[in-house]
Amino acid sequence: MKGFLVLRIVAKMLIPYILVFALYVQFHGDYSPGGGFQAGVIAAAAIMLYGLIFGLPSARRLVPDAVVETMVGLGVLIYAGVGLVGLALGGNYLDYFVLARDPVAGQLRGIFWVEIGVAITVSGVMLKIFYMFAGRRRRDDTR
Amino acid sequence: MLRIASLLVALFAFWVLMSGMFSPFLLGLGVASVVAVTWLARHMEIADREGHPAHLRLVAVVSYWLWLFKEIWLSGLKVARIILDPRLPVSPTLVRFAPSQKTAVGIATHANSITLTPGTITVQANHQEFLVHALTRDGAAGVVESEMNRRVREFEGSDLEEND
Amino acid sequence: MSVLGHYNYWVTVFLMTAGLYIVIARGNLVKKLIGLSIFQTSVYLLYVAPGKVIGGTAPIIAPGYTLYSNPLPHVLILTAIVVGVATLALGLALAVRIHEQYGSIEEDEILAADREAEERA
Amino acid sequence: MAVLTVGVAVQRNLFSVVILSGIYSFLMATVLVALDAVDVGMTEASVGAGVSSVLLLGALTLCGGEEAKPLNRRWLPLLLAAVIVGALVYGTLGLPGFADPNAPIHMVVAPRYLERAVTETGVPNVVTAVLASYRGYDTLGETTVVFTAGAGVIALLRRRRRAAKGAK
Amino acid sequence: MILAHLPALEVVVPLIAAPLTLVLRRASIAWALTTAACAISFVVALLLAVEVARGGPISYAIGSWAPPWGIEYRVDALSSFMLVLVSGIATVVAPYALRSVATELRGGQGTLLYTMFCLCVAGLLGMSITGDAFNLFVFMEIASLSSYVLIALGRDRRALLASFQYLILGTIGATFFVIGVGLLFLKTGTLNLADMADRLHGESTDRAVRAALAFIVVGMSLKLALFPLHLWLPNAYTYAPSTVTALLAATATKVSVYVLMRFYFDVFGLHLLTRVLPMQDILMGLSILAIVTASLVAVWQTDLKRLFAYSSVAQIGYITLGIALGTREGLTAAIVHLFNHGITKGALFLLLGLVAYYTGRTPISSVRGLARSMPLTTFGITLAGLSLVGVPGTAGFVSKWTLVLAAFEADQWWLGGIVVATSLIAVAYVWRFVEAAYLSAPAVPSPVPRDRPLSMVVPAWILVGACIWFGFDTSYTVDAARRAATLLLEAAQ
Amino acid sequence: MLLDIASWALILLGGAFCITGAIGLLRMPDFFTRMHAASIIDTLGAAFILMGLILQAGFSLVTVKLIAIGILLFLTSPVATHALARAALARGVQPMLAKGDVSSNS
Amino acid sequence: MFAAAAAALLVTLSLALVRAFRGPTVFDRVVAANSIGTVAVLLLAVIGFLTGRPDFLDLALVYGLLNVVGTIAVLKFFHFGDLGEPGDEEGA
Repeated sequence: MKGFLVLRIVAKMLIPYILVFALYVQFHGDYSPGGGFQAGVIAAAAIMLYGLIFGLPSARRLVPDAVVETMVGLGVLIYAGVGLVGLALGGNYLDYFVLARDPVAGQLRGIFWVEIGVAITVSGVMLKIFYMFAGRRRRDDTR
Repeated sequence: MLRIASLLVALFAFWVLMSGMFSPFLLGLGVASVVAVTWLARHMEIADREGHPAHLRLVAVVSYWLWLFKEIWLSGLKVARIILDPRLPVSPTLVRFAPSQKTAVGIATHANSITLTPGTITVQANHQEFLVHALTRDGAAGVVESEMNRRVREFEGSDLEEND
Repeated sequence: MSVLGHYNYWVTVFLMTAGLYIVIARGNLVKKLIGLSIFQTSVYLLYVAPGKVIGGTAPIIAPGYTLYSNPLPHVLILTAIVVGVATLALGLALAVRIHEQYGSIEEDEILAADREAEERA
Repeated sequence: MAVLTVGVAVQRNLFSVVILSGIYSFLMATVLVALDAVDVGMTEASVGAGVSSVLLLGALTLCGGEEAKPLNRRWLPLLLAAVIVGALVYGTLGLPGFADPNAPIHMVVAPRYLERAVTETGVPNVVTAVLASYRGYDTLGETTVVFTAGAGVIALLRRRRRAAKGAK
Repeated sequence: MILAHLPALEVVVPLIAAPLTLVLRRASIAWALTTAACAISFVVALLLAVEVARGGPISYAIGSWAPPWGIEYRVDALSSFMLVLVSGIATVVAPYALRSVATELRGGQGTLLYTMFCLCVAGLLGMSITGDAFNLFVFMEIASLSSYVLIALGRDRRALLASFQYLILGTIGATFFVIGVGLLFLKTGTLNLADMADRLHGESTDRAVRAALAFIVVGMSLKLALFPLHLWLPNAYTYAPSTVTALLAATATKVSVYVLMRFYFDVFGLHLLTRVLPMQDILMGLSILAIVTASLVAVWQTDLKRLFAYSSVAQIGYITLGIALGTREGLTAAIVHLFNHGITKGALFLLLGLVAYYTGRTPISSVRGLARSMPLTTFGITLAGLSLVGVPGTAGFVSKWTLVLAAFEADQWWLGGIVVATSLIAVAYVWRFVEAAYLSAPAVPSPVPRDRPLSMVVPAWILVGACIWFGFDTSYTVDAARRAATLLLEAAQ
Repeated sequence: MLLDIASWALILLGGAFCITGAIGLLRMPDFFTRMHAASIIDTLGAAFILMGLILQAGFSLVTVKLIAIGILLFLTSPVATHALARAALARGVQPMLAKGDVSSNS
Repeated sequence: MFAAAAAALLVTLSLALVRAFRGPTVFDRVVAANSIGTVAVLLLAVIGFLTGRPDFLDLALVYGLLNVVGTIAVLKFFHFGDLGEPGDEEGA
């Protein structure tokens, strides 16, 4: 699809902005609609677009499989880890109040990290699934 | 290097415009995001002349867009009339012609502009040849050696070598 | 208690039925999955529609608004959507594998292939 | 939207079905936004229109095309569907009407979220507040579900590639 | 300090272990992690059980948000019982996986199997412990998604189809469940089970509530494979890897039963079940059908795994029969049978896995003359089979005996008769194994005993031992079950 | 006030163009001609509605976002159309042509 | 007045839907889908104003973006019958 001159150029122009937009959605989830999940999906969509246009191999070079797989696990670990930190600091599980001296600040901090965890896992999984599906050769049709 | 810097600036401007919030925390996040994305963009090799055409003159771009909008408006009216005409007077046509642009950005702009104008659609576009599908024969005639062609040629700038 | 006051539920009911019908009546595995996801989508409406308050606005607190719609169903449905897409992804992966193994994604063909294999064994 | 569903049911060409379901998803998202569920609408749009259609296409690439035939045993699913319609209609008649501000769901838990979310969590988007804090555990579960799906897809699809490599 | 947070740890430990196994990538590490996580959960579950027996129900507010607003974990007699069962079985099965997985799966799937194993256990534990309707759904999905994958990892290609069917039916079941919960939510405005129950009492004649009951019961029946909705189960159990079959057979359906009981008695209450809708009668009819037909079908099976899978459907019938009785004794019997059948089936499938380890497959023909080459394993299977039949001295006897007593107590003599009669059918299908293993000459040259991996033999025998042990010592099972049943009925009044 | 009227006019115009485009989408005889109709929605309809909304919003962040949407649409819709046309041609969808077919001027 | 715009958009939407159904070729459907995407974006913007909370335009942006990704995926699929390959072969 790289050969599609028009597509290639527009995609090149758009992708960085899509990524920034994804991060914007991520970090402004507190104030406007959006949050970790949506941001994860959008970021993954940007990479998918890249993969669609420049071919799966280049997408794989950009974000290697190993990284993606680590992301898949890492997000859940971050999320669950935030819970454990709350536990360690003397609160209940997933208690954000204890994360900072001021309870509200603690909540904010907790939500922030939790959303990051969600985003990492989601984008990791979406990308991984995309790689998995797009990367397979179709078996010869037996019909 | 300059290109990276300008991409950084552009992305950050985008962030600030989207966000509209200026707490240090969010701005900091913005800077971090932008840097990360730029780094990624470099790895994608999309921050080049094609992907981030910072060399174009802003004035030229804006004036081109204004002109293009006028074109869209005119041909839009034409197509609308055709649609609403009970006889549906279409005479679909395919034309081929060679564009006079040299840079990829120019080609893409030209192709996109043709497609944007209702009544004409670029089916294939490369340096040698455009294949355009037009709703009417008049429209087809208007595409070949058009003013659009000339204007895009002007605004893409000829002084830079194409390094595609 | 009027029937019209419940029209949001009718939509839900319709979608749900249609989705379920697709799942049961269609033999194509991918089609079944799509039906399944429609079936799940109907639930979104079941939850979200009653959360709307007339005159209310989206539950993002901002000065100048006092009446907000109910945020809780939204949260639940976010989770439900995620679950739905997860199921879809897994189901598709399975369908792909099935296609690789059997060369078909039609349920009856697959079952026939199995029967054949069993008879041969 | 209802029509669309019928379309999905009737279409035999799977690609068309995919496109129709993409449209369906867009419409659903719009409806959701109209119902004030902005976050949900955003998610549905991103999932339904973006990810699902790419996924479905990916799967179709690997599985291929047309659906064989319409199915035989038609009365059974219809019957089942009818039973469910009956049950649901029966049930929903007992529910409060559309957009009734006095419905129980607005009386019990939700007011507290709306009143105190900002002071308690500092987050004006109540959906985010509930999602990440009040019901944060659900979201952990949700993330885990995504993780499960991801790991599951890896588990299901990786083997063949390995095997193929080995074969070569 | 740690003691106060046991409920959270119970679920979170396997939950965290899952991504760790994925990130760390090595199968052996993954195995160790899984086993450790399961063991920790088991210890935690035991501690919780002690705590609950001493001090009554424990409520744990996750994120320190008070229950109706946040999500509550609620451990009472019944749920602690389930926790012990699930984590116990998981702890026994996990070590078994090490060798079994190595032979039954190809390539780098091992690690991911452990990931899924952890997730499945975490999901099941979460289902048992949570006191929040929607959280229950989420964990149910974790458990089911992971079990779909686990089943699909089976070597036979039919495993894929089985898994797919399970996925479809399971998702429909889960969606029904969500619809039911949604109706309840719309009616009560809360998701906390206890809160919901409080608000529902008094208006149990409401139509929405009745519909909710119907949806939840149907949904959960799909998950727990109640008779007409059991179609997914035999295939799934037959083609899944042995470890997986053992885990799922012993725990997954049981937890679904638990959820059904939870909603049935805690949320809806007896009034609705008996007076407003003929729910109990329907359930009883289906249970009897399940027992009779599934047992009969089991007799004609040619594959051992499938045979015992059908037997599972029948045994689930006994459990729901106990529920349908709706008396204290009936419930006690149901809960005891839940536990006993769990360990019995666990033992059976582990041993069958051992057989499969040597023979590759498990059609009945393959075990001809097995008594000679693998006397101990054969003996173990026979013991577990006896427990399935309900021979005195085994765990199965205890639960069936309680069930018969409950039937007599409820003046339903004929039910007792049915239980006894169907046990005879069970004798028939267990006999098919015994006949093949002991009385037939080995058709094929007896399989060469390879090494005897202790990691497989020991877990299997622990469960067989448990079958016998709980056949004599009824103090834990019956007493705990009776406590749980009493509590449930009190709530249901 | 004047601004209001202008913006209403623009929005209505946009709406009208959208409907026209949709009618065209229905009426046009073949695939390629339909694409022309669709492009009216994408360009004129979208542009006018967005401009109307911009006038309503005044000078604020909302405007910026509206402009962003506009740019996005203007960048992507021709690309999509172009790719679509090309894919269709590659897949053997023959465009219906008036008498004088492929004319290669220049 | 926003309502009028919304109504116009809804009419457009339903007309496009008809095309999505009838569309003899898949490409007709894609065109319809694409238009519906655009209309949905506009509709969202209008709804934002209609309910008096125009700050939710992010949503419309998300729609637009994903619409593109979706469409391109579809097209690539039809052009090459595969999503993964680089597709360099057609030097255009």
